[in-house]
Amino acid sequence: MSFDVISHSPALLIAIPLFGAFFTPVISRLHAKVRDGFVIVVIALTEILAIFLAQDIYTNGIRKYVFGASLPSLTRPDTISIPVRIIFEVDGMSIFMVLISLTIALVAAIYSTSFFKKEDGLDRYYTLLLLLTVGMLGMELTGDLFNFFVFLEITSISSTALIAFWIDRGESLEAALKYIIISSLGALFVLMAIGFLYGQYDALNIAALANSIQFTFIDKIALVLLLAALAMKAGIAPMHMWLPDAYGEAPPSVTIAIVAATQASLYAVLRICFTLYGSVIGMSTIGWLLIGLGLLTIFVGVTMALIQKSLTRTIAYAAVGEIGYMIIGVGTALAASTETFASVALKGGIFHIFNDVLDIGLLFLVAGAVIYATNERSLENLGGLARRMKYTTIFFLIGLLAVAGMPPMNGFASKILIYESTYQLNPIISIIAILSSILLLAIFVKIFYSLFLGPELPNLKDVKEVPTGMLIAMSILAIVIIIIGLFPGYFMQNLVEPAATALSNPSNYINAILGGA
Amino acid sequence: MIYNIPYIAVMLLILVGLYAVIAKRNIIKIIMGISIIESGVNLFLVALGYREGGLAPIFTNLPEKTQIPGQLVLPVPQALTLTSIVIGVAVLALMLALAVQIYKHYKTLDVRSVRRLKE
Amino acid sequence: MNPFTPITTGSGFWNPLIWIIAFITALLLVYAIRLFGNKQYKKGSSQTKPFLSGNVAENNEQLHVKGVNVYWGFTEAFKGYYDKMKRIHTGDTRDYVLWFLIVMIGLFFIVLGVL
Amino acid sequence: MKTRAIVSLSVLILLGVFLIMSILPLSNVLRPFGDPENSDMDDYIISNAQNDTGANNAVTSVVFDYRGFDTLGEATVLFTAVAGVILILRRYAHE
Amino acid sequence: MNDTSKIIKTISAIMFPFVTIYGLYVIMHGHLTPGGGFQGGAIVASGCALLVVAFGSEAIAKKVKESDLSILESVGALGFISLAFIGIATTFFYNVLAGRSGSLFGKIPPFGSNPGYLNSGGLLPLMNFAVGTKVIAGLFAIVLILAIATRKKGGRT
Repeated sequence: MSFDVISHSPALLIAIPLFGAFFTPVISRLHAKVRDGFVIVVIALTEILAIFLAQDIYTNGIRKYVFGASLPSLTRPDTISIPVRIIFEVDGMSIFMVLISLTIALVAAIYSTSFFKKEDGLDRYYTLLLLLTVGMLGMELTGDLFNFFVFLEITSISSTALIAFWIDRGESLEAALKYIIISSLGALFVLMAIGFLYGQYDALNIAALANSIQFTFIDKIALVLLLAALAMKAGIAPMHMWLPDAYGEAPPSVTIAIVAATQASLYAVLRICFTLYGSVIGMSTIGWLLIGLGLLTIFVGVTMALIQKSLTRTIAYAAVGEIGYMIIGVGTALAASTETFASVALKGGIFHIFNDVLDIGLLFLVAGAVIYATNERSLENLGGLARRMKYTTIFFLIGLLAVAGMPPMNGFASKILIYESTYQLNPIISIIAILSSILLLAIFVKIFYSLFLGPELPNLKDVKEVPTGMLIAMSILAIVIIIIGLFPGYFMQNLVEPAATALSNPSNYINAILGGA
Repeated sequence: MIYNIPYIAVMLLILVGLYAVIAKRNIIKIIMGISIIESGVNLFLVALGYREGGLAPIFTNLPEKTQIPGQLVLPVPQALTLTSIVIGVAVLALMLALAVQIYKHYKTLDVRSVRRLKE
Repeated sequence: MNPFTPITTGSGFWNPLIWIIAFITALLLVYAIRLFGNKQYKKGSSQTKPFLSGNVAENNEQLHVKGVNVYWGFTEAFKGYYDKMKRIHTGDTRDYVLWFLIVMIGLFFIVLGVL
Repeated sequence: MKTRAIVSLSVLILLGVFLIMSILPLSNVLRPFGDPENSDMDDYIISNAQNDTGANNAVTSVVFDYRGFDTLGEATVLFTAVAGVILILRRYAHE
Repeated sequence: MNDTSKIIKTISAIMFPFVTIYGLYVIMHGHLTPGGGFQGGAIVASGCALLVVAFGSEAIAKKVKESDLSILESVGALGFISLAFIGIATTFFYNVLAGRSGSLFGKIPPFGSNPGYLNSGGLLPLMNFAVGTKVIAGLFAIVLILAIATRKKGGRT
């Protein structure tokens, strides 16, 4: 019988990395190089598949996949109006996030192959890296609430184990314990909210719930539980405190994967606000709430980044600040649901997800290169590295400009959308955002000066440039950053606008499931 | 009111677990609090699916003339609970392993002294 | 489509290529202006040495300002704010959970009250 | 540490109020314990499980057939946990 | 760890086969009676934990290697996902055997109450076995490693 890959690709997107993860302990028996190549090949295959699926979605619209039905598109039996089986529903937003996650996972795998010199437990490391990728993809692809919870747990467990990879450092273990405690608590509240919704509507499918939701008391409580837990996992102030610990203490190759996982929880927040509760009147209050939290996040993150003594913690706090920009973009889109600039704000927020992952990821990779070369992460005794590590310096410069939102880097393209749209909503918001962005630039100029410029310090006489694999990984991110910065309109039209349209009208999402069976 | 005792028990379990997480100082007790919360959530899920005087949805040697599906409890919450129990076991194992390693490094399990990461 | 399509924001547009052209022209202008300067620069003379208000120059390692101290004045100016933030950021796991619950209760009040 | 005790106590009390309020029928919300107000999906599963999957145990047919993908994720969670425990305690694992 | 008494060792050595048999029964009848792969696997793993408690982690760790356990777990997981892949021609997780494959778990039981037929359920009994293998190996590995890591003497820090 004819077996076309595209119609099965949503399942294969999960199944291929899962196969890889289950195979990795067996393959590691052979040789280390074989294992590394295997992991990279698996992730690359998944990415190619995701690109094909993206093309199909941009032309044919939402693609859904029903597990265990007699047809991939048979969402529900004829005798019942609610879907019974688990459904993957892939629209523009999901595939956008999937492409981000896979790119970051690929970069992380390439970086890891040359980042770790002689560590034991590397086979477990690659297994968990693949499992983390699986968790992110599942969170972004699924159209079923409980299935989302399962993948959320996969993501948090694998991230915890990866954060604690350097078991010789007590700090890594401490950060991992904090992360697992807070995230499992949040996941339990998510499960409780799912129980509330299930008890009321006897459905677990997001589209079915969004169709039949009436915003009763129970729905409000479920909304609060979901929003609080997922916002905590997205690292929104004042629940951001786990984030610098986790980002700062994990191996940098892991950190960029965890950055992508954080964006996956942010995607869940968007999905909740726009799709699950999209048909509810009065979400503008939630919009203003998100704006307030976003401003607080930006302010706290940027100001705390100024007084850090460790390189990775500084970048982590900058990442906290960057999350706030997306939040205020999304909040503006919710608060001004009918105005014209709402769509601009939404586009800016979604576009900034991509840019933030790229910029912060590049900075963390550079930090990893510095740690690799000097075995030193405190800003106290680092300096004058530009003499020895030329390429790393260039990459750091690119990431610096991109994070601070300097033209013509990609960060500017998304930040200007957020600035202008929030200015039309309320000038104060955009002014605070711009000032924080300037402060961010100041912080990274400081790091650049103290890290790479200046005389070379006596304890860093024998620093060498990092091996090629790490340079390749960093250059991939840098090239993507520059390309997006130079041609932002192209990416805007091809990637971001389908995502924004998919979010802004949830009726398509619902009709795809409940319309025709 | 009186027939909602199970739900009230669920909420009290969750509160007890939260108290253990917030107020206790021993890491092991915090982990115990988290698993108490988790059992409370599982109880909530199971209680959602109960039918008055219902039987287990298993047809093997089911007593005759039970009307189907009227007299069988809902199967989906039980499946969800099974899944979340296994997930809880996994999280518990990971947290305990972390506690073991932290004790090896910090020589204590007091959460107030496991605070090298501040600011 | 052509990849050079600008982003249309709410009240304008952004096209990096125009920005780059303007940037390059500005650079050329600056270079042209620089050419007008008079050439009295002597290599090796005391013009090239750093002038530290008459003091003798230490060796460079001590002159390098470490990253921790670069914004010393700024942090000193906002000392009150930073002390408060440091007090909030206790590395205590239970405080993380407490902040999470506090935010959840605030959401409860807002959502149940307003919506 | 006095303030901490006060804050945590009030947080617990407020959260308890909200949670208890969320399940009491006096706020006309959740159905009373024991009669699901709305059980289409489960009724469908109960009446069609034998035909679709051929299993007598409706719960097993939900776990492995209707929501089998959840079970795959669950097995993945266990796999992840074992890998994580072996990674974290790797000094002792290789004895 | 100081040795446990002879009674404990003898009784647990006697109990272990029964616990294992019971767990395998629960796994095998997962599609007919309460239970299934996870529950039965947990029962067997608790039997193994009983052995660990009785004989000490060193004695068990001499006989069972953690790497073998993880390989066994990988085998179980791969079996599960491969069983899910069998139906990929129609859909992932499609139950191909139910009602089609005659004597091999293909029997469709009559609607309503029935004594229960072992060869019904399609792919479900096989999935139960795969998951049971995986759970036995996984939980036993977790228990064994935690026991080795937390023992008094010999635990290298």
